[in-house]
Amino acid sequence: MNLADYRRAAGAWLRDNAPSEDPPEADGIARAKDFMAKLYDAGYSGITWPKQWGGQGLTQAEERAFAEAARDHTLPTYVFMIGLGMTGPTLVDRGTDAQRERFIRPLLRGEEIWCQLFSEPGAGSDVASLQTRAERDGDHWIVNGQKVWTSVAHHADWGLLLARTDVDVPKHKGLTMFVVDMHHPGVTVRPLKDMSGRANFNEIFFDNVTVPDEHRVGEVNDGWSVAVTTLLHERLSISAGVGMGGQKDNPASVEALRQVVDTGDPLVRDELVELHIRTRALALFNQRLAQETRAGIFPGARGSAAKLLLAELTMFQADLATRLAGPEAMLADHPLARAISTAPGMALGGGTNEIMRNIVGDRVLGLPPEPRVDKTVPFKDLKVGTQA
Amino acid sequence: MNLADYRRAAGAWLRDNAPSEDPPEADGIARAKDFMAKLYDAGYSGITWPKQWGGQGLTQAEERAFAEAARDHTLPTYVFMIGLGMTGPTLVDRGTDAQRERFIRPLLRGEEIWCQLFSEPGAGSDVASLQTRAERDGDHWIVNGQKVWTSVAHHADWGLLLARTDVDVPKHKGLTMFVVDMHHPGVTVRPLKDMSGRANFNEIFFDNVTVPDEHRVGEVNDGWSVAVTTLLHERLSISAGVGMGGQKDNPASVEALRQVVDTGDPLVRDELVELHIRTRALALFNQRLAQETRAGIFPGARGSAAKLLLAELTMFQADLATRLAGPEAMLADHPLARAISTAPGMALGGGTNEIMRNIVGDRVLGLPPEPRVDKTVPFKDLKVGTQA
Amino acid sequence: MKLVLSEEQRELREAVRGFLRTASPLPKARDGYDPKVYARLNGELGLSGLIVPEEYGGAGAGLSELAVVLEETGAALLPGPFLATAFTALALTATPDKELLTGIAEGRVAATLDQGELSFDGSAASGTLPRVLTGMEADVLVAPAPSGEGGGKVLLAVELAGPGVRRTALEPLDLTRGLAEVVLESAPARVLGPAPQAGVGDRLCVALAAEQLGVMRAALESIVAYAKVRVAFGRYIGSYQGVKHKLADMHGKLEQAESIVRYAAWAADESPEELPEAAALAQAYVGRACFEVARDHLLLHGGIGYTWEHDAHLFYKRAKADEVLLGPPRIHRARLAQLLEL
Amino acid sequence: MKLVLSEEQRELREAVRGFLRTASPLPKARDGYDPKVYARLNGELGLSGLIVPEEYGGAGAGLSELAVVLEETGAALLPGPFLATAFTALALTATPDKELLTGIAEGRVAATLDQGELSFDGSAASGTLPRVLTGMEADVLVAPAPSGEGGGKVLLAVELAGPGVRRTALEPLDLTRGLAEVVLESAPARVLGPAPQAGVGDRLCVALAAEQLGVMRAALESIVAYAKVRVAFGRYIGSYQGVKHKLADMHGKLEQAESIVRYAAWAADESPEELPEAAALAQAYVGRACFEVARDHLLLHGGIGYTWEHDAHLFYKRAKADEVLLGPPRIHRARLAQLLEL
Repeated sequence: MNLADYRRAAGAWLRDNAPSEDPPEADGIARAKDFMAKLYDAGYSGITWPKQWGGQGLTQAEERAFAEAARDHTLPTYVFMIGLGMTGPTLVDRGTDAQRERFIRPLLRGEEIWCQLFSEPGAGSDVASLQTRAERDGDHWIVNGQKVWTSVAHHADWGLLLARTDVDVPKHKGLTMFVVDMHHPGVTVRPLKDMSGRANFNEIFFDNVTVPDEHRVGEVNDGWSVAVTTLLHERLSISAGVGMGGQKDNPASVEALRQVVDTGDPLVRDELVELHIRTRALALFNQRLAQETRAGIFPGARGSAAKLLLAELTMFQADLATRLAGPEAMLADHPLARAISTAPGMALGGGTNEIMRNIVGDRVLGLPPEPRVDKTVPFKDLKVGTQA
Repeated sequence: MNLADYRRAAGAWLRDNAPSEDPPEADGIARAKDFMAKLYDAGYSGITWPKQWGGQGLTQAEERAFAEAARDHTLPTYVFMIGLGMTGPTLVDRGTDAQRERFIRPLLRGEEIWCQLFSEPGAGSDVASLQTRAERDGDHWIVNGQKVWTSVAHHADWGLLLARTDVDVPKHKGLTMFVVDMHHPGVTVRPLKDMSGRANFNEIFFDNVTVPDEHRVGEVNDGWSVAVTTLLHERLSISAGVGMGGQKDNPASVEALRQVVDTGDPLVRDELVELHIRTRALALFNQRLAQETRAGIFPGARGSAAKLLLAELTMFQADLATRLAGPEAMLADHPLARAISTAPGMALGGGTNEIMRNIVGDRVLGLPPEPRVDKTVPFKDLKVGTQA
Repeated sequence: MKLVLSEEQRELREAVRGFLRTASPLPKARDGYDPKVYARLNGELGLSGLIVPEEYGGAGAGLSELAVVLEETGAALLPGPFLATAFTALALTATPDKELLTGIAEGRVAATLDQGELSFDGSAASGTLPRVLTGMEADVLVAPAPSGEGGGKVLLAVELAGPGVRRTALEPLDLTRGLAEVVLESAPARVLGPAPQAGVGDRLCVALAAEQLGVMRAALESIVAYAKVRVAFGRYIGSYQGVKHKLADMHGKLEQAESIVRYAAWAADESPEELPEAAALAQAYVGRACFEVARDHLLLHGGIGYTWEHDAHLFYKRAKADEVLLGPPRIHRARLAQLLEL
Repeated sequence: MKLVLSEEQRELREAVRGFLRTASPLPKARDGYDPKVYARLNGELGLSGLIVPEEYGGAGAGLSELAVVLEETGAALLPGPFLATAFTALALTATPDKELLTGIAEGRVAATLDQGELSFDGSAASGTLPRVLTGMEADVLVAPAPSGEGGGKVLLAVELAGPGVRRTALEPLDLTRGLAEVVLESAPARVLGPAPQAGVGDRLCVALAAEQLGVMRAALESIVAYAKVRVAFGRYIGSYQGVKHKLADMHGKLEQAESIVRYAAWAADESPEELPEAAALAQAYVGRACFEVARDHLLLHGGIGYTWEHDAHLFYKRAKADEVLLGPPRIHRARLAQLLEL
């Protein structure tokens, strides 16, 4: 089947099968699982994943064709994103055959939901300084500690867990990766409200949670290299998504604001012009990155520049919009009050603006690295987290 | 004499003696020297300096009273500023009695002009990494090397020179301070044009220049502590001067711009409002620092915040003004073209914006220092200047 | 011009700061208005009467002193009707009313001032005010109404607990200060006097700027403290120039904001002809600077600053709510353009 | 929409870049216009004819190709009449003139376009044009004059070496590109045709933005290279976040500027209805970004960047001169407001 036919077929399938509207929250998960099963059975889940483990074994070209067809629909795949974008690809790359056999197909069919367990209260940008311990006990490991910023954990069946297995070596060298059963006794998931008042992520507590050694991913103390694989997949899926949402439903977009502000005032008009300029500049940059990707030029760390710019634009426009709106924005349920309450999220999820600038400086511009004080010290002697 | 009388007397003397206009460049130095001699003989040069060495032995109060009276005049004291503000106070603090006896009175009387010889092409912000060598030869030192950014050096009789006397110790520990005769054979002064095309400073080359050991200031290899004294005086005289000049003769001030731009355009008006806001904000901050100083609250490193803000304001307003002016600003002799050509000078003289931010962060906010890689390495093994 | 606090003003600041540190720490500010704290503020410290003239039982202090207090209540994000009552007292300096001023001075009456115009039939007022500052907490509402004679306006006082008043608590962006919709249907109202022509709006601008100065100072202190204890990649984050230079820039904004607030408060007390420009400058500069500092203080906290549990969003939201409290910020810039005769 | 260079466009870029690297390195750019370099540019690379239609001996390429070339001449700060001649050729796409276009295509004629209006008596033109781009270097001036009929305008061509022309070299802010005052007193002039109504101004905006893209790219490359070799306090300055984060922000501006230039050039060639907005966007964004990058590149060089000998001020001044070349930058923002029907 040629690409155009593939796209047409995908479009037709989606027209027949994609849900016409968001399901009510209550039975969202069940319906999302139903849809994923249909998607899988139709051959559109795991398009580029190896056939052997349940994928379709096709190329990026088919995946892109499907993504283009899917752009006209809102697919209920949110809870599967961590599995499909990060933990699944990590298992394909680094898991054992037994692990692939056990986990990939249920993941692609939406039977099992995944979360990722890396960040901790004391280890955000600096993930490798994490403190959750996994101690060997025969053919099992005993996990104790706390993770945070975990999306969809309250629905998750499995989690990809990075834990410390040796404190006597430098921080990157004493980590190991595991698959942990989220239904295991001792795993506590606590929703964590963000500053807008919504519970968009979770804290996870591990209290003597047992993990069989066969659920270890990669070698003991080689977890950092596995994590780098996961983070690479994370960055790819973020940078692919950057700018995707666009300004359509944004109450702080030029289009939305022009309906509600006084454009008879030249100063207000000029503020909207400034917002238009910045919005167009970033949208065109994202389109150029997408065109380059299609032409085989891989954006790499330049995606971090786009993510940084999106974080700045998101804040700039919510701030500008609330100033234009004036006192009305003082009410929590005003759309622009919600916009200003969620605007920092774009900067704080997926790496702070400072981390993005480091990445652009180091990897795009090739600037010399910051001198590192944390790469040679045994972890137990290293300063981490928050301390005087 | 009480302070009001002192001020009145100073005002009267200045009305009778201050030159009514700038002298022509050609005989500027001679006339400046004449004026300094009169100023000294009238008791208004070195007001707070010790009586023993030729000063008046009075307090900051009298100095301030004189400065206030002098505000109505433009005194031709520019070429003496380095001597009066930096090198003279350093000799008072750290020189030998013989040095004070020899140098202070002629400096205060304007008979001898001073320059300061610290910065080098490879050592700007990081002065202590300088490479000019002084090697001992009996009771003399032989100086070889190059200095740069030296104001008034082409008129100077004496220079305060910081040179390296030991390369086997860390960089701050192998420096010594000297007084060098600027008329000595082997001293070459080459004017250095700034980006506006004016020769406002010089490069100085030392080719086997002899300095007698009695012209050493402070102990051998203790030059850094002497330099810190000089730099402290420099910072004080800069921060005292910050905001002093004001916006009176600035072609990019709100007052000047409102005469030449189209204030019928609301967007232009709003640009002028923005400039007014920033100008007033900084002017009031400077006035508050001055009031605090009068009340005995020493501004310390907060002066660096004022200097940083002035550098940013200077650039902001020249940039804004040229945008408002449009194509006229493309001609070099347009006042705003000159403003944009000199605007970077405020950021680059007396410490870059980055250095100012470090000072504010470290000394005002008490933030932890950057890890230093240059404090323990012997100078000869240290990376300095420009290299791959 | 006086830009440095006097000895007495410094003592006032220490007293208020010390009181709020124990009486209203941040975790408590989240829980909203505590009438007991408010009563002590007015009782022990006599703050509600600070700017009430002595003839009405107040301390007769100036806006310079009020600014010192508002900076501290701002830094503490103190919930409750203090700012609204101070706004009302400022309005009453032009339209003095013995009953109300005495009640405010004695701490018996919490008031709120609204710019929304009511209708008035000579004894009762009607109208809908959509966002009354601390409208649930205040006892008395002061708002303008047409005087019925020659197009002038009067100031009315309405007992909010009285008949004909329907109040609905609104969910505010700023958790630490309430808003209410107030609907009056023939609510008994009393004429206080002619509505002030000018100057009151300027005083509100200065008072609010003082609160904003406190908000930005506390936000900066919070992130500076965090930058000294939070470690990433083996170093305190405050040692990274990426953080340090931002904090230095925030400090520069704070220095300038404080200078402007001192100047504008001095102008209100001592140099009325400078007040309009100083007041517009105060809102135009300080309002913006306060939000920028609060925004960057939140962002520099990293992920923890995005959580509901952390206090960073309290400062951020107060800063944003304050920025728009007296209208879209561009009105202050437009006023400056007009005053500068540009 | 095409935002990525084609194979042919990349080859064109490499050819121009390679040529300029040896023929017009920066130390040479300081010395001003070199007719030999200009002749080779037109001869060996055929650049003056790039956008001239094939029927007049040109290559008939589009603005997308011209943008590729202007980015390189901008990066090299190439002195001389290349941009002015390209502006003229763009104007002549709407008012084609065989003699002039052929001369430009063959590299025989350097031209300059001015918006200042001349008076015209049917055979000779008079008037004073205060700032003509490369007015000393150009052979032919093209400028509008009233047509005498119905208030329309015509485009005139005047031989600048001919009678009735007085040219005075001016000292430009931007050392690398000349300006001249041109005074015409009954200088023989030829009518090229009606002055173009629309679209030409937009094309000039896009062409200039392409040059600005080159200026900002070269400025960023220069400071990035310096940050990798300059040491302060024992470390390369590029390792300090204070420098690194600024450079990262500058890179973001460059990426966005390039995207806008590609888009606007594509719109000029392929989607005329998008051109007006794209052209105004190009000047509004790229003009500003170019100066900001050139400014920060100069400041980050430290003291050395403030000297006459260093090249930093050449980029800084070109960026500023380019920013105002087509008028005060606010006109582009005003145009956007109008086009967006705000």
